[in-house]
Amino acid sequence: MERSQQKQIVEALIVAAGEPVSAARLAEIVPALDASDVAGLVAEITRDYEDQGRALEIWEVAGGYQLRTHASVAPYLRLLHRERALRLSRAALETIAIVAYRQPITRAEVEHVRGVEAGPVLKSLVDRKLVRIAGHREVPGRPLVYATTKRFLEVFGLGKLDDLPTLREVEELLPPPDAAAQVTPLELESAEVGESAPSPSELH
Amino acid sequence: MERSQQKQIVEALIVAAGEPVSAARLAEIVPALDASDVAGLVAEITRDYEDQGRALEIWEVAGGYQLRTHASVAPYLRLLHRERALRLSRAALETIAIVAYRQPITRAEVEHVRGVEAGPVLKSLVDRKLVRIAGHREVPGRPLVYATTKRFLEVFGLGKLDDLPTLREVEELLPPPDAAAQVTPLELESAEVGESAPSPSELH
Amino acid sequence: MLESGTPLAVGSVAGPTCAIKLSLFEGPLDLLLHLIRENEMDVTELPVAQIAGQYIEYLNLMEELQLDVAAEYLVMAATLAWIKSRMLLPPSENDDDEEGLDPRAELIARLLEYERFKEVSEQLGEYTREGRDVFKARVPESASTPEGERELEVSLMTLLDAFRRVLARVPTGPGLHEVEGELVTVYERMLAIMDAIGAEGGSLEFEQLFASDPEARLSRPLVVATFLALLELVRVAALRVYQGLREDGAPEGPIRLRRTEEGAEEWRRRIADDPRVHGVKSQEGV
Repeated sequence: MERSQQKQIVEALIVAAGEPVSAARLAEIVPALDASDVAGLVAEITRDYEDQGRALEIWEVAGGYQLRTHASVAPYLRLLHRERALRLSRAALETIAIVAYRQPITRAEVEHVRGVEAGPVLKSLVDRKLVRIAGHREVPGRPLVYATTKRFLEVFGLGKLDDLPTLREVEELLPPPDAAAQVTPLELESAEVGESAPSPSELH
Repeated sequence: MERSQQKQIVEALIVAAGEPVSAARLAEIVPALDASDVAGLVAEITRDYEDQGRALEIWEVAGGYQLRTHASVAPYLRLLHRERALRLSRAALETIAIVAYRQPITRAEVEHVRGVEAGPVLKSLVDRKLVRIAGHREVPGRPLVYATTKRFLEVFGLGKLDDLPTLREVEELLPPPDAAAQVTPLELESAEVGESAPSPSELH
Repeated sequence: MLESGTPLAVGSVAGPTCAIKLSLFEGPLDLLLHLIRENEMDVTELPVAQIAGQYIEYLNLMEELQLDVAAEYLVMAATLAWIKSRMLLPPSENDDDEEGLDPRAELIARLLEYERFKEVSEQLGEYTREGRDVFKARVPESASTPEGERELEVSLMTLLDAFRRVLARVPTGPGLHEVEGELVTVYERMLAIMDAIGAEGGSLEFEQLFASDPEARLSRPLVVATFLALLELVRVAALRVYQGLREDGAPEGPIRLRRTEEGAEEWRRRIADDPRVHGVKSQEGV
């Protein structure tokens, strides 16, 4: 099968899947495509988007590839999705960070770290599919334990849990400026993109 | 605003909308775009897809414009959808819920609850290793009984069957009913109406 | 409960030594960290006497402003008072088990732990976020997928939540195995739902489906059949299910059922054409 045709199918698969599609899965479906070649093919598609001046990018998140709109058009998309904009309060962000690093974790443990009630926040995170119930802890009372979801990785653009920023060691006095740990879109070297490169700090 | 930029935004909006976006809505969001001009702009995008040999098209369906994959790649897309572990057909979902909470359960009992034949669904769940045959019920006829599998637990992120939340726990996590909510379609929504007769937006 | 938000504009409070810049805090630990920072101290130094005083002033201020002081803040005030009293005592040999331990140790450890997560959550908050900064492609499954194969995008949990909430209200009567007396079919319930929606002018709350039934008849088989009928109706596109979305995108409020616009004849045809309904019909003779 010709490369152009493979590209066509890979793009269609990523577009239609919505959810991240892994390289292995793509290689399985697309004839004569090797898993090791998927990244290169996807990079070509992303470069095409750039050359054609389209506001689309393919990201590698949650263990797969996903088509996303470019941050530069976010203001228009927010108008479209006005009621859906994903806003997270400080309480929600702190709670999700604790769950992410300490999973599986009980509500009482979250409460101990934050020093405040965690029930309502956990509930809302479960509602939004950022956190899930992962079972019970086998201790008296069998409390529920919580863990993060694939959607959590997707929302924060993480490839896998290990891509979370490093949690500062208690002994360290200064946090390492480690925002670069976030997986960037497969825009390749963001230097090529210039002003349109998504830069977390600018986006509010 | 330049036309190329308008095109870029319109494409991003259609890609990310998930549901048809009307010309009026697009004109509302995109600066200096007239509703009467939307069709022309969309046609240009569709033509670009064709020129670039992409397996994408924008269709005009009831209510607006929608991105679709080209019929030529449908066979690959079917492979993609078939394997999605977390997406079960409604029949499968219902059946597995009944089995999970009532196991071990006979086929007749599943059928009684669902009011329809359960054989094919149970078989497909057994094929997919979500449900297993757990023996016979010691009653006349010795019917087979079904139970969930380890794979079922994996798929739903549960450590063991006991981890299925109890009724009370699920209730604790549910938000209190609130009458004053904006009505928006949710995931449960079925396929869009009017689907039977959409046509690719015309090229001018 | 205190929610984070915009700072409350209070410049200073009475007293020459304390000018507390008051914002709404995430909890007592957050407030303590704030006070420590204000004093340009290090967490590990934790000047309890000084901080405890400011902490109490803050609580008093909140009360003056008639803000609810959550119980956690009061517990922390008590903890601070206890630590303060312990620090005033000379090291005593009576306290066998805690000998030599800095009474502040546990609180310091908690503060450090909380601070780490606070920092990392701030970093996460600045990450490019799907649904805020970038938006994923959302394309409906290709029209080429036959209707029967089309899958519903809903998690087991979502569905069970709704289903089990209703089941919970039903008295635990005869189980599945003993319902011979009452044969409820999904088909009957499909028609009943459409009738109920019709009677309400085309739209109905999910809960009403079960509330509208004469109380005594609300049995488990009936609830199960009604729920399955609802799913079936969604499948044949006779109705759609909606729920409100909160500003942040979380589903909220009652689940509503709405009849699609094709009218009664069309959905009756669809129900009749549903192969699964035929299975039910043939059972009716049994």
